[in-house]
Amino acid sequence: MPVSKVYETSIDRLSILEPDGTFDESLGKGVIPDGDAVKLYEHIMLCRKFDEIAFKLQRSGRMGTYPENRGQEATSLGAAYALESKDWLVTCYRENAGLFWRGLPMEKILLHWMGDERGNQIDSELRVTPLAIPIGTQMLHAVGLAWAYKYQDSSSVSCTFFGDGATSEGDFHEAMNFAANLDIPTLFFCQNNGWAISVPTSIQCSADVLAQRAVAYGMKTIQVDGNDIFAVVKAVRDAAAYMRETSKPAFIEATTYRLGDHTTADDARRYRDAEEVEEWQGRDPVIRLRKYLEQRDLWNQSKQDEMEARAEKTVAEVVKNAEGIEPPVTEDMFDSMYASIPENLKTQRRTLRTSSLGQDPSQLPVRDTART
Amino acid sequence: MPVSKVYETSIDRLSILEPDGTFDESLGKGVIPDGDAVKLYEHIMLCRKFDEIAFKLQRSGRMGTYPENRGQEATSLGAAYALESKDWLVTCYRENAGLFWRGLPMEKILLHWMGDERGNQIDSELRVTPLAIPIGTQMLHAVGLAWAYKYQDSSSVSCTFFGDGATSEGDFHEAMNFAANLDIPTLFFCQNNGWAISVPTSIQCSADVLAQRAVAYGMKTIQVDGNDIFAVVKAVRDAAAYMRETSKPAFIEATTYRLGDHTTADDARRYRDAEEVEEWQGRDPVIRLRKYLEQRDLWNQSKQDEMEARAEKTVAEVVKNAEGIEPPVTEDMFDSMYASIPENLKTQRRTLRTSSLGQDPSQLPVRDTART
Amino acid sequence: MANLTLVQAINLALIQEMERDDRVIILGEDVGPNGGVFRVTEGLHKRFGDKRVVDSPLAESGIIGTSIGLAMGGLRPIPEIQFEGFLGPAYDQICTHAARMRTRTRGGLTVPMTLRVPVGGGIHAPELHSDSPEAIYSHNPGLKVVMPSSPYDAKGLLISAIRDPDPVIFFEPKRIYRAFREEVPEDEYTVPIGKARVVREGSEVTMISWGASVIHCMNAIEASGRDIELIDLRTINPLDYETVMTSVCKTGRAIIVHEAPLTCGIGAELSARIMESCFLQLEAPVQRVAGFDVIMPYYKLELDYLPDTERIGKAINEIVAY
Amino acid sequence: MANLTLVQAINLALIQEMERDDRVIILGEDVGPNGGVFRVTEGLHKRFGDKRVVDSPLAESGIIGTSIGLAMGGLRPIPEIQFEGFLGPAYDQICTHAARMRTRTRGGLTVPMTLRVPVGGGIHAPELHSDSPEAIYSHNPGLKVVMPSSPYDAKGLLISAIRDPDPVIFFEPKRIYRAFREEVPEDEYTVPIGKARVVREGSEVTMISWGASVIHCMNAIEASGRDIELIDLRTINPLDYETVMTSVCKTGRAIIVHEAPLTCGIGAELSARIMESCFLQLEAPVQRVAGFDVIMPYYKLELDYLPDTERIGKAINEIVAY
Ligand SMILES: Cc1ncc(C[n+]2csc(CCOP(=O)(O)OP(=O)(O)O)c2C)c(N)n1
Ligand SMILES: Cc1ncc(C[n+]2csc(CCOP(=O)(O)OP(=O)(O)O)c2C)c(N)n1
Ligand SMILES: [Mg+2]
Ligand SMILES: [Mg+2]
Repeated sequence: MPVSKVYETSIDRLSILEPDGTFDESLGKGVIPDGDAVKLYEHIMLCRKFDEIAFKLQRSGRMGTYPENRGQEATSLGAAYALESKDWLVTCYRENAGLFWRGLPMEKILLHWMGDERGNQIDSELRVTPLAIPIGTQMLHAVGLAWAYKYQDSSSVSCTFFGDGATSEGDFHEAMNFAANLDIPTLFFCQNNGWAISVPTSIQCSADVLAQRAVAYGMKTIQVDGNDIFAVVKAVRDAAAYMRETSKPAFIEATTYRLGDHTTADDARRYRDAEEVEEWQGRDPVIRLRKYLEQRDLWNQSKQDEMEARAEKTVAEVVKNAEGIEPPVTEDMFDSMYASIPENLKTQRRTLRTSSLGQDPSQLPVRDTART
Repeated sequence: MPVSKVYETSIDRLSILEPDGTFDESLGKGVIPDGDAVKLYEHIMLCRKFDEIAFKLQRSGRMGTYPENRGQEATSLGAAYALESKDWLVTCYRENAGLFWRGLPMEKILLHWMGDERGNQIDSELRVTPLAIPIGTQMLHAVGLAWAYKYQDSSSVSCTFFGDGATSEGDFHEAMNFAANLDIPTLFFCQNNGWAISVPTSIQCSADVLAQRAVAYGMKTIQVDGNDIFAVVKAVRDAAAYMRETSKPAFIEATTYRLGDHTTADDARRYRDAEEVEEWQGRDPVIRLRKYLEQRDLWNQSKQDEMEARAEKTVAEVVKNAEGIEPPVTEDMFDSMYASIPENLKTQRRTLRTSSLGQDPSQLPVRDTART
Repeated sequence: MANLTLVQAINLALIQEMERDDRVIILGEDVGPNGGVFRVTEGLHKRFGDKRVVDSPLAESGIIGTSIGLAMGGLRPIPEIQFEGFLGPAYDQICTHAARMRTRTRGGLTVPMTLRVPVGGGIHAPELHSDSPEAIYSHNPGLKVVMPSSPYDAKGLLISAIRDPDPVIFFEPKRIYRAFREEVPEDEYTVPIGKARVVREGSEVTMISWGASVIHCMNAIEASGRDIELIDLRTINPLDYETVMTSVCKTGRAIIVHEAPLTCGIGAELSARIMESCFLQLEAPVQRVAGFDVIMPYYKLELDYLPDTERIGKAINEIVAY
Repeated sequence: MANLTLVQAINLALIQEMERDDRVIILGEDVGPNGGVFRVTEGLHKRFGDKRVVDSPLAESGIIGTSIGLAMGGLRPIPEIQFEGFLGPAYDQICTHAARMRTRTRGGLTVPMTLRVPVGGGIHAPELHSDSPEAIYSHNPGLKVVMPSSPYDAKGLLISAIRDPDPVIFFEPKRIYRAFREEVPEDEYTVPIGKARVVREGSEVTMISWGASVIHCMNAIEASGRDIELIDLRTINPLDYETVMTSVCKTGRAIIVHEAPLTCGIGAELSARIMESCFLQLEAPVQRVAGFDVIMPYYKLELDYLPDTERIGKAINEIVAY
């Protein structure tokens, strides 16, 4: 057989709830019960309020850089909803919706962006890792985590979130490859929002679909409409079932869009067209979800008003908590480096205010043995 | 379209000359003219002799670690033959056959493994890079090189060689991705020899074929029988034509086998079965090539004897040259770091024999300004 | 002459070198239409086009690895890494290949690349946007490491770096990107790599610093009212020991100021060498005012971490009182 | 007691810790059936099986990155990187995550991993198989860095490292993997991290070293016929300054010996701190006998590069003559 086909594959795209509210009953039935659909909708609206207030905090100088989540909420939320509390969420920095759903106190995220490590001091029972600043690096931790649980015969899996840009990093490849070859049940959840700051996805991946990345590892893969929470939930649920059964990883490309700037330090008008943004505004996950709920009489304007008032209050409280925390003390930077502080650091810590370099020779014990 | 197919692909495998000498005329005709086929055969036999002698040099303490090439020669040789002299060869360390074909003086390789940087001091006209010790790192250089030539409107392409193990490194992914997305004509030539030292390919890649790696980048890809020099030449020639026309990269997975240990520091019997080795001995590229030549009356035993004697002599000469070179002097380590030596290194260099740390204070000019 | 910020001076140097030499190309994340996250490459994409100002995939090792290939292929690449905290993924390509290629090939292949990286703390940035890794790239042999502290030096040093036949890491102290302006000649000029600058002369103490800290040193010196000589290294590797030693042997006292952690920082090397060269002249131990040996804290504590006028002032008091 | 090489002592420590604690797992390239390229993990795969001794894909960042996750998930991973020259690809995961996770999360997540890496020159290995990067991982805060110079210490330190709640880089000087044997207790014992060892006492000079160089120091001291105190750091970070300073303040003279390049090596930090702490006691400048500030040469020149008995002897002569 001089020329023979040694491999064949194809990739599907899943969508259930279209931007105009059309709902595919055959695929979508039972994916999200009505009561949960309402809760998820309310949750996204709460995250929007959080975004709005966080943005204002930054603009008024009360917080550092902040990355708006607006437009992408259905991805991490759908995943967090579909997974179980025993599963690890290993996030990047645009997954507030999923983290809050899991139970992360909202002020943690504010504290993080307020330049306070206590924002990352998370109850480990929550099984979430802190926001990951260095792009692409956290997926390997997700693989290690799932591996550790597999080793301990737990059925926990991990789910790691990352952007289209992150798929260009070497660590992404190594994480995918480790998981595939060592049979680690990690769900790789790519939020393809079309941009990595100012760089379009075509520069990160010139393949037809980002989901092709998974083919390199023989990994189960699918593309979903990431602004369709039903599709996201179904895809994640299917993947999780597959992972728990086979102990193998899976990949999901969720197509979505960030409606805001990359972060508050960015001005997206410099590199993308208003028409593009407008087009995606029409595909906003909350618009269609609200249509879905209203069509089923699960939602109306008065509920909306009430909920918005509630969200406003909740977020105001969160801000109060975050801003009300006592400032950290200088010594904090020494106190969490190791389980116990080594001697030389103790000296620096003790003398940091009394000596220029935090290691006043006169405080070293050996001084006593001076010969001259 | 709630579930739609968004991507489809398949991968071919090419072979022309089977282990038993069967030759596919329709594909193979004209791929290698008779005269060249003889030369290529002779070249592989020369490389075998080189391998044998290098191995003995190591065993007798006259050279450091050496990686035998035996069994894999058709891959790099086929590629070097199919490419043009204006194309860059960016190799790993098991591509003697291709490098020698390009014109690299054979003693360079010996010098390298004799622990002498002059083994890497290569006439840049040859357009080959030095052996790459850190696995997976050289492919990015190949992309940069091809990019530089494209920038300068040259039709040169680059071809980079690497093993199955190397495809696990992050740099491999980044190189593939850069080339695919920025349209850089680099040929990624993977020599899948089944092992990375003691680790089988299944741990590097659990996909059906390694050629799937390329699907992640939407890159042209094919699998070839790497012990079939006709298939290699055809695949590389096709890829080169495609690259020159489109300025896009391509990927070739060549399945092959190293018949020897990983290096002289390795003992492959610790991790692989004798049967496996035996099986692959039957697929040796030279056995089938010799069959091919003999079937066409291009080769016979007396030519073989004559050639072997010639090879013996050539390699003996090479060893003499490599061993005859004057030893490097200590100062050499200072002299090639920068285009011109900075002051502080000049001091170290000058005083390396007179002072313990190569920077005798008494030789520093400032000593003269002593105040006490 | 124009009154420019550091960012503008660098931008001007890039434009002039790109006009002068079409082997010069820029690549990195967001360096294209967006002009870089600090706007250092602002306008360059428009001016020089897609071919010469290239938005790359988000992959630092890829940026440096391909730059090495570009350089070996005859170009003069200027890769940008967006923040020093993201040099990590490129560490291997920088130290294993860029730094070693000339030595490895005994001059056969060379890597004339200029790696631009914003560096240092003080701008209330997120995690991994405030470190100072210059010692790492000075301990690894084979690189040149430069850090300007003023617009004038920035332009002149960058031009030298781009023309240098070897790999240069050009660290840009982001804290002073726009902190002040300075008269910068519009014509091209170079500031030599490997030469420190005596910022002010003095007889009592020699203070040595580089990058954004130089300004804090200046302030502390002025506040102290003492006659202190201030040296701005400008180049960290190769280091201009002659200027340093001449000064310290004259003053007999030295203070080194840097943002990076104390342990094995450039201050350690300077201190050791000063002792080696000026032992008999030293009136007091060399003082180091540096970052503590801890992880660079998130921004609420960053000013507690960074050497400031107060800590430098303390060092002055301590050393003259010794 | 058994008479063991360094390799055997490490192997024994691994076996004992794996038997004691089933959270301990080993991963890396060729650590499985092949027993590692230096045979340090020989027999472990057979003994503990696939689940606990894992051949990984050929990807250093992946090895460390997944180890971090394994550690955060409650295990005690012992990743192996095959040679120190291949730490580069893992640099980012080591310094950006392993070193920072506890600080970042204020103790919420921790990384109790022990990263084993053969280190140093002298075995006629190919390029990138002979470097000494301990200063790099000591300048980066948040790690512990250990390097034994004897089988006894190797076993005891490794056990401490594995039980340590924080990430430890355990550098194994490959030159002495099998250079000599030593009595090593078969029972478990620990050698504390952070404590130097006074190898021999002396009054004239303090010599400080670690890893394979300790033996050259010993030889040079014996050849010199002088009364020299030799300190083996054993732990490089956190460094046991008390032992060092007590000795140097006593002898008034110090020589530091290491393989890594001079500039910003551990010798620089030690030298600077000795001056800071023992200024008035110093009779001569602290001497450093180190690698030159050049790329580690290929093996024909490696002995010219590495500090040896002769160069150390010269330093002794210089310092006592000062
Ligand atoms: C290793 C690394 N390189 C560069 C950056 C700077 N940076 C922050 S976000 C970003 C773009 C990320 O794009 P993507 O992965 O698509 O995520 P998105 O923000 O679009 O969700 C870049 C380049 C970083 N944080 N880490
Ligand atoms: C970055 C790096 N990691 C580890 C090694 C050690 N090492 C040398 S060769 C090798 C296996 C390479 O396997 P493969 O890529 O399949 O090439 P092959 O030798 O089979 O041709 C390893 C792990 C190295 N040289 N570089
Ligand atoms: Mg994105
Ligand atoms: Mg292989």
